[in-house]
Amino acid sequence: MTNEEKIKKELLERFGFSTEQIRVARERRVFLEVPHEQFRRVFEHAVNGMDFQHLCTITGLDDGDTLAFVYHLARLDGAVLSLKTRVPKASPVLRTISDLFPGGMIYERELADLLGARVEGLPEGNRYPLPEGWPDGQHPLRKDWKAEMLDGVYPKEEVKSHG
Amino acid sequence: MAWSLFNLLIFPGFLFLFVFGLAMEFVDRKLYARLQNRIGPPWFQPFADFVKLAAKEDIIPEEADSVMFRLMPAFALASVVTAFFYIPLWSTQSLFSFNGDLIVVIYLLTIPTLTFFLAGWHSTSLFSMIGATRTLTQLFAYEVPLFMAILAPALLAGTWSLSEMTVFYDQHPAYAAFNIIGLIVSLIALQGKLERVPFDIPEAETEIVGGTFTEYSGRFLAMFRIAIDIEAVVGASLIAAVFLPFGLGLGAAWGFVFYLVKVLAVIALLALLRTVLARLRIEQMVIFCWRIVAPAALFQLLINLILSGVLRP
Amino acid sequence: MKWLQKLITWARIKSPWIIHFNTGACNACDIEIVAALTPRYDIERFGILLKGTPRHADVLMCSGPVTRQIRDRLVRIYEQMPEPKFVVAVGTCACSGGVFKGCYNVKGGIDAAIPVSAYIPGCPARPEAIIDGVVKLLTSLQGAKPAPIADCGLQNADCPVGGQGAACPDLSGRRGGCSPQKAGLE
Amino acid sequence: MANFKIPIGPQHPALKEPESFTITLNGETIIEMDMRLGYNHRGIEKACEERSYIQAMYLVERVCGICSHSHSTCFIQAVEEIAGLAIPARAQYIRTIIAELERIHSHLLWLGVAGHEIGFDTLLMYSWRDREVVMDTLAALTGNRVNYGINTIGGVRRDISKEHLAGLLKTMDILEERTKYYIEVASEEITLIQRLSGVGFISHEDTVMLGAVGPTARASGVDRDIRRDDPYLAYKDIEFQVITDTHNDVYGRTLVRVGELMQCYSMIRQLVAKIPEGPVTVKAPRKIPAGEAFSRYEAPRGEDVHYVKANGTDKAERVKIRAPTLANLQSVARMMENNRLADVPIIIAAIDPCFSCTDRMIRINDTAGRRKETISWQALRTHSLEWYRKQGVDFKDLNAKMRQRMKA
Amino acid sequence: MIKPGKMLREVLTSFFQKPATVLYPYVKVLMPDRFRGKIRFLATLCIGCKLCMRDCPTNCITITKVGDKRFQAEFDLDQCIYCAQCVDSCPKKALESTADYELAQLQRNKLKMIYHAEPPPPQAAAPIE
Ligand code: SF4
Ligand code: SF4
Ligand code: SF4
Ligand code: SF4
Ligand code: SF4
Ligand code: SF4
Ligand code: SF4
Ligand code: SF4
Repeated sequence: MTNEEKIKKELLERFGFSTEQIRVARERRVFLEVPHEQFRRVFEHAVNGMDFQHLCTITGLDDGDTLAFVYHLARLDGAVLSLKTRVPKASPVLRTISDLFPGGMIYERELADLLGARVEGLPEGNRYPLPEGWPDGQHPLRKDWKAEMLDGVYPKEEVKSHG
Repeated sequence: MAWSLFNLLIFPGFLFLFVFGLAMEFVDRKLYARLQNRIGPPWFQPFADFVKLAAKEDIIPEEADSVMFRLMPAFALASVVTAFFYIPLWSTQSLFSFNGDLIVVIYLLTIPTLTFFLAGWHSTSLFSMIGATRTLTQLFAYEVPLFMAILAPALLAGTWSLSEMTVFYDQHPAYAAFNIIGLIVSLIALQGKLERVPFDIPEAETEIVGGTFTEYSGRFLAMFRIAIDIEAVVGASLIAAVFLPFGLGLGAAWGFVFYLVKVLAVIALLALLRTVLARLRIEQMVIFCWRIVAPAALFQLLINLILSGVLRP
Repeated sequence: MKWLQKLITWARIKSPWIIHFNTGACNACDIEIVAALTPRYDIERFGILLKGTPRHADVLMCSGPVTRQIRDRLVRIYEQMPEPKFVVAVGTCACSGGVFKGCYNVKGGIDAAIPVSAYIPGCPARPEAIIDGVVKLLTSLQGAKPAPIADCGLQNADCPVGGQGAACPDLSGRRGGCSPQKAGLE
Repeated sequence: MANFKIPIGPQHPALKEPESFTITLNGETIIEMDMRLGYNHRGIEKACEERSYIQAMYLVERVCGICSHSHSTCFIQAVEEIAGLAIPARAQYIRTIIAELERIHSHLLWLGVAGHEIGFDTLLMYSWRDREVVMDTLAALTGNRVNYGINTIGGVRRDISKEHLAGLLKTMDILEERTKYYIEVASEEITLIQRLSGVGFISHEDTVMLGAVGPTARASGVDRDIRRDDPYLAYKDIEFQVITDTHNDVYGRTLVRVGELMQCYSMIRQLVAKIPEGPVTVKAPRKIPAGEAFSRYEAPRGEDVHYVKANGTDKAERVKIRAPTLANLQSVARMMENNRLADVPIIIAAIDPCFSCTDRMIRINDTAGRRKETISWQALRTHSLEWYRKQGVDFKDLNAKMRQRMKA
Repeated sequence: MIKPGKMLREVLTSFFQKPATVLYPYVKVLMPDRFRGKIRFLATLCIGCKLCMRDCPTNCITITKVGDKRFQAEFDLDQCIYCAQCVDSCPKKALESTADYELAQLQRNKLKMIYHAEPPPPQAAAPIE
């Protein structure tokens, strides 16, 4: 049995997912969609039980009515497990994973800035990557956001122009 | 009167020093470039830099102490030029001399460093201030070894006058060989005084921008730069006079040639030093000075003490 | 005092100290600027030194599109530089915003914030192109046309520049009998 | 004793991309570091959604000019995976050759920058002089020194001729000799070693925990390399070693990088020997079918990650880019603690933030901090730290642990 | 052996070597064959399909029809990233890369290149003032 199938099997058996939820895209690439309630449990198991010790990044997606978050976890043998979970766009609340991956903080800040996710339990800190003074409620990676929405709002006071 | 005015202003005074300083800066930069396998600046570069800076707008930062800010470059320049007059160059005679002028020269050479410190401190910019404190820290580290290294030959010669020292060594050239450790120590200390790699810690631009001179621009910066150039020449001349007292009795023309060669050699050595070494950290520099350089200088002092007892009963 | 003015202009042309500022570039232009300082291109030949503080600099070399966040800084650095000062936009991004034009956090080229004296397109601008741009800027400062090639000691066939019909830039400062060797190698 | 804060950036000699660090100092010793990122944020991810794949490819290439091939290849791999394109082997080899050449140029660049940060400009001059050889090769193969533009969806745009391959081998010989010399310098020049060893220490556990990648991680004994673990391009076909080191400091990072250089030369030799004949492109559709792909790539600075989601049009639905430096920056704060101001540039540069080559630091803070301590204190402190370390008590660890405990 | 001045021999040798510096701008530097410089437009070959415009990552080409089968091209050199994608995209080889990289100008408007459709000769290139 290949590695990917082992991963698939373990997840299927342990959490009783349907086969459609798990997709083995190719060698070493497994995609899994998890309901938000179950997410933390699966995530913890993947990290502690299945040895996915490296968080590559977190991708945020705007799917229209929901925001999807994909956590890309990697293992030393090269396998990458992409855990996807969705939250409603109206109340995009996530729980932080920075207790497991302190390095993941920066990716969560990115989600907060670019997609407007509210990450609970994320320690205070500088925002990333948007500049200070960026208007609240403007999240560039949302599909309904247009650059024109910045006009006149940011930057607030223009320095006197030489040009 | 007219003659001494000529001496002061033209030769071997300010104008000569100015030209000579710029020339030596060129030698240093060109050598540095060539050692790094590139072409380097054209010969007039230091002069062009000077003129350009002198003609540029000078900005005095609002927070800075403007009097000190303006005064310091002039101070630095004046002190190094003065020091020069006490050093015998191409004969055993310097322009001015008295017993104890050696001490005065060393003190005069400390003043520029102090002005760098004050200049940095009074710019009240963060980086200048860090640069200023580093300048002072470093001063404490290399100044004592330098003192000891330069006093040792004087001890051997039994005089505190530079001119008399050169007379002594002219008569007993072999004695100069005893001072070799002192020569090395003072070369290292001079490198520190000039704040160049590996001791360019106060100006380390990757850490603290321009260090002490971060806020300086235009005329004042030009003055500082020329002061440093002249300091290099004066320091090299001092080392030449104290440690390499050769060819002084050959008359003015030959003496002058010898003098040029000696100063060039010192400058070239310093350039080589900064090519092959990396910058130290401030505390490494201090440790290096106290653990290695100072004991070496002390050792030299002891040798000369014993020698002077043995050779000049 | 005409000679003094001439001397000062000469000095300015011979000693342009630069400061480099990245306004949001992709680094390629920046490394090409650094490459121009290293032995292969060695712009110290023209008296160019890289300085860390705007107070010491004459030329502000900008690379990259101006992001919204960096714009204030750019203006501030420009203001910190003493007169006379020049701005060189290195790379397509710095000229117009280039490939990033239209990105939401990008304001456009350098001239969206401060006046620019020379534009050097290229993505990234090669070190040669950077030298070319700087030389063009400096020659323009002379006001007059470059010195006539007639007083060069070289003959047609010997002059690497004149032979191609271009004006001699005379940046080496040597007059009469110059040659590629003399132009810097000796 | 008053602590004072020193702002570094957004323009700083050790930073190429503008980022701002605020460093709290006690004397010359760093107490704490605070980061402010995003000055360079241009909004590339959003722009990728608004451009066709071919346009986005050039845009992605310009995420970073130093590892341009990494980003564009990583992106294109994802796109090609979604489209189900089988890339000709020759194209894969060419991409691999360019990738390794890029690594050589990047590591040589880093070596010079590291030299510059510690005031050793001669090293900068020499390594950059030798780097020009690689740049010439890259320019000859691809047409440009940086931002090569060799990739296209479905293969590569330019083939490599026989003469090019022969030239490559010669270049490798020259570079190998030079690199051996640099290894000698790195292991023998005392001022260099003094400035590098013991600086920017980060433990193995912290490295894993903070998710550092690439040479930064490998210098702390984390044996992770995408080229071996998750092979892509032609890395399956060639043999190489993953260089690791256990110095855990800047010196270790230097050794890893020069070690990798030597590996690059042997890899390129193998690639040149094995490169198959054949076409270099397959026809690619303009519209990419719906799907998603996650692509990893070992850039010179570490793991580069792209996630692409396609929706059947000629524009991507979402492109997510995670550059290696972002992963590494988070360990910088840990590395800084208890080092000295003089070490800030080299520590930042040691993760090779690809913003490390140029020289620009701008004073942005006008508030003055007064400090009173004297040299004796400084020397004393250094001395005592040294002394305790010899006695087996390491304050570096202690302080870090204390702070962690306080945070918890 | 750890010692100071490890590079001493190297620097002394290079002192006696020829500098590694190229003499640009006094001596022109030749670009490699594949170099991608300024793009040249061969008006006679263009069929006006505008594939180049579609693929250009910076939208810096404008092809306009000025008459029957006659096209004019406008390039914003200050925006072109010299990727030569347009050259690859053009089905008729009406575009080509040149080795021209010395494009610096003191005014930005001089960076707009217009290749006129008329008169027909291939290098009808002239920057407008
Ligand atoms: S012009 Fe090109 S190379 Fe230069 S910064 Fe912009 S994208 Fe990068
Ligand atoms: S090369 Fe020199 S001498 Fe010849 S024309 Fe130019 S400036 Fe005059
Ligand atoms: S070769 Fe040079 S010097 Fe001779 S005519 Fe031509 S430009 Fe003048
Ligand atoms: S500098 Fe060069 S181009 Fe000018 S005259 Fe001299 S040799 Fe000719
Ligand atoms: S962070 Fe570094 S590696 Fe990443 S894109 Fe920027 S320069 Fe390139
Ligand atoms: S060349 Fe092809 S794509 Fe272009 S206009 Fe003609 S038919 Fe359409
Ligand atoms: S070279 Fe690239 S940027 Fe320039 S016109 Fe062609 S496609 Fe556009
Ligand atoms: S792709 Fe070629 S033929 Fe088509 S419009 Fe452009 S230049 Fe003309």
